[in-house]
Amino acid sequence: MALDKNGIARRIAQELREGWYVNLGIGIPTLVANFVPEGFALEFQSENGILGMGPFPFEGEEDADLINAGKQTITSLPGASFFDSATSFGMIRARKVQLTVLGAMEVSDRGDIANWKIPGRMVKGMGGAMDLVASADNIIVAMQHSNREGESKLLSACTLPLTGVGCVKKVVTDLAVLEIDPQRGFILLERAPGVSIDEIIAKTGGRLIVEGDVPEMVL
Amino acid sequence: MALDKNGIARRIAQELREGWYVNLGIGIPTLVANFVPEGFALEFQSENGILGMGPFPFEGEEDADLINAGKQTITSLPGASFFDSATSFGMIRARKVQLTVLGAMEVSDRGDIANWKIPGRMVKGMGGAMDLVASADNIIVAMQHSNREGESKLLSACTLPLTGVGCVKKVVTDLAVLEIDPQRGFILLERAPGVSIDEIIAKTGGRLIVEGDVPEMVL
Amino acid sequence: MIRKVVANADLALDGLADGMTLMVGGFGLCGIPENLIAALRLRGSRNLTCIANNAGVDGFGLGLLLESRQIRKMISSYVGENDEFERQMLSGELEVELIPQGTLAERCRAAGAGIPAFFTPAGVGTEVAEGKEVRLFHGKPYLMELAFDADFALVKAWKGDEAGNLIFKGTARNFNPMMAMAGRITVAEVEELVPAGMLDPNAIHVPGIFVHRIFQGAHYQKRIEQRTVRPKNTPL
Amino acid sequence: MIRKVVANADLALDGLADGMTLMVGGFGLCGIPENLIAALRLRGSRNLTCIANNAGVDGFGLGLLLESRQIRKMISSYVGENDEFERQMLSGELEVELIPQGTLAERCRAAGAGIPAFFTPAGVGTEVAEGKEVRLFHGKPYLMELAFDADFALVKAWKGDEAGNLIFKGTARNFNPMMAMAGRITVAEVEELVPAGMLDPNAIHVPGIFVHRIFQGAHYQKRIEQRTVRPKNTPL
Repeated sequence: MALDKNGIARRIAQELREGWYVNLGIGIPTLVANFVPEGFALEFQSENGILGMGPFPFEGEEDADLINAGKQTITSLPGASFFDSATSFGMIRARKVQLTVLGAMEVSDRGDIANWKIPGRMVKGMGGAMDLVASADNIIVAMQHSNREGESKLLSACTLPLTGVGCVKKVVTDLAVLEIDPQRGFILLERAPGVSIDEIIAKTGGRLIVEGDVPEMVL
Repeated sequence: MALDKNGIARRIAQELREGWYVNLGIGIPTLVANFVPEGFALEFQSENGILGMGPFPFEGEEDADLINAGKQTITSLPGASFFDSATSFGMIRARKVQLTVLGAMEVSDRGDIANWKIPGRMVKGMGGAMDLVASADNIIVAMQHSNREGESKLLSACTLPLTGVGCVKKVVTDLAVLEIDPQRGFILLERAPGVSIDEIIAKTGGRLIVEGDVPEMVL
Repeated sequence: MIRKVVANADLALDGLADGMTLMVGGFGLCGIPENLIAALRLRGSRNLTCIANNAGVDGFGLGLLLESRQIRKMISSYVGENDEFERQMLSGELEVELIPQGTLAERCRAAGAGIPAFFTPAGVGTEVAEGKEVRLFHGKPYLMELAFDADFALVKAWKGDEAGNLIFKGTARNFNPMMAMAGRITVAEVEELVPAGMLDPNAIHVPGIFVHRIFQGAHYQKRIEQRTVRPKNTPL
Repeated sequence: MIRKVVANADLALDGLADGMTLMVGGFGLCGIPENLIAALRLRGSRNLTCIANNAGVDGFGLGLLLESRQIRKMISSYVGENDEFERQMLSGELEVELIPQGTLAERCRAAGAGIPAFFTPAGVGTEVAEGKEVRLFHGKPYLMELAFDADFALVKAWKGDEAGNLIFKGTARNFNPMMAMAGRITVAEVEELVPAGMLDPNAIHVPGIFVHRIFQGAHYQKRIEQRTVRPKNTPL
């Protein structure tokens, strides 16, 4: 059965490693924070200027001066720091953030990503996404395998304007975990519980490599 | 009579304006701070990271963590701030400092300055001088009119390696105050008390413009 | 000490003229100069170019200046959540230039640091790269980006002193420090204005040299865009 | 929280090898990492390239590593006040690259901000410009300068916490923050190390993400190079 959003987030949380600074994008990526094991040595960075971001505040304790990049009220944990936007993107460009999790509209089998603009529709802007994808060594995309029209979002080439080129390392969808090898394409690592390889093949545009037994995710 | 070092500093202090941030180099320039009228609204910047620099500390109150660019112990005044070297040179390059006073080995009649290197001798480095002269809108050089060999330090072209090109606006020496017009040369504005125009002409290399009555300095 | 205090927001905007380019601090509605935006609306200056990460919301923040048609062009990284903005943009009344957020921040910082241009990887291979110089360093492509040039910077800080020194709180810092450094005339409104000597000189975020005018703002609304909470007694 | 604490200076230098490039914080003897320099001397690593504004004095600061012949090359802005330095430089044992102080600072900052190159006016028309690209912006010439690349950055702060956050005091800040941001491995020694949560998150000068190892130093000498005082009872 295909994963729901929390399932995707839960699977991505398995990719986290102690000692990492992690930037979570808006949407499904934000949910990843809910699945960090207690006491795990990890810090969340939000590009509007905080390291050591904590959970949402208790009701009545919201602080208008303390938000994340999705403009949600947040808290800070012991050891947190605040800084300006230039310093924030400085640490992003200097590759001090070990993992970035982003949503996407399309991902290509070479690791290109499109997630900011649909021609003909109102364009809201790229925010920090272009800086993040141009700089991160480790980018995981969290998204649905197909769009609302049932078309694959994993393609041989993005049709929408790009956010970044050859930068996505891994994609976690409602159906599968895929690694991107720019030479070979999407390499199927894991299937969602009960999802068949055939279904994934049918729903994946772009080159898909299926090698040996592809295990089910263990959530 | 030619001015002593304090006389040069005193004359330069007359150039100060309220509302200015001022950077004083090592040597005679440092003495300028002693001649600021009380209550004058002006702040001294030192490029190692302080705005609002105060006088030397009282004996026994020296703080090893509080020095100026000449590595002398200093104090800070109310309204002071400390910052890192990148921010410090940021404000210098962005022309937030209204006046820089520097010593020099040679100045040319086009406003070039040489003050960091004598070929064949031990070279200590340019420190912040190249950043300062490349960025300041208003640079006053404080120096002796002649070197120890009696040769003019005001030349048609510098013979020593340059610190900056076409940047000096004014020179105050033991003999004279001169403005630099890159088209015309050194324009004699004032004579030190009792110093004759002839002496200044004799001791100045480079183009010297003497127009009308050249008044004596009023100190 | 050089005193930077002005009496109010209106006097702080002296010299701000039609057609000028302004930087306006804030991220979403967090850390925006509420008093200066209100004063600018009363002042009625028109054909403004605004460099600001976002464009406010309907009826608040820069949304107020969009309503009154004072903004000709926005230079931002993200401009959602604003119907009037969308209407003006789609109708062509408003010009919009979208640039990556880190590039926006660094172009402000460059202006305040006297760096005319720098290289960044953001936007390589995308339409952001169109018309820009691409250069390889260590085999990787980067775009050359230019420092901004702003007539006025309007920023908001938590605390400030008479000498113009500024301290920010939490994530309300965001773009405010670099914009403060970048403005040809920088105006700061603060929640609390104190005499010189009351702020720890080690704790200053923006040295007063960058701030030309400062005043204590009033009636801060500090609206929250996305109020997200967890019920009390929830385990962390 | 990611804990960065190591037991001592020696462990903090783990992995530092012969031939590496180091950044070393401080301006003159103000804000230098005394414990790390001492540990590095004991460690005996050789053929080092040091990026540091100055080269210490005879018998203190980087002078200690010059004495023991551990430094092959200095990249600095000003290197006076050191006889052993002068001897090694004139004899050709020591390579010296002198660069403008603001360029030194900005090349560190660029490294820590992921900016591979930038333009500065410092040095245009001088021998510093030799071999460098000159480009006009708004009709004025600038030099292109590159970010530094350092294997280790050794810095010294006043206070730090377990998460690696740093706070500096007075003008001992100088080059330390940018070097902390620039090191591939950044080691910080602090006068006072406190648990996470004890430092005001608004007052942090270097966020812990930039610091890989931190420890509390001991026996600080904090020598003064130019003790200048005025007698008591002197009017200001």
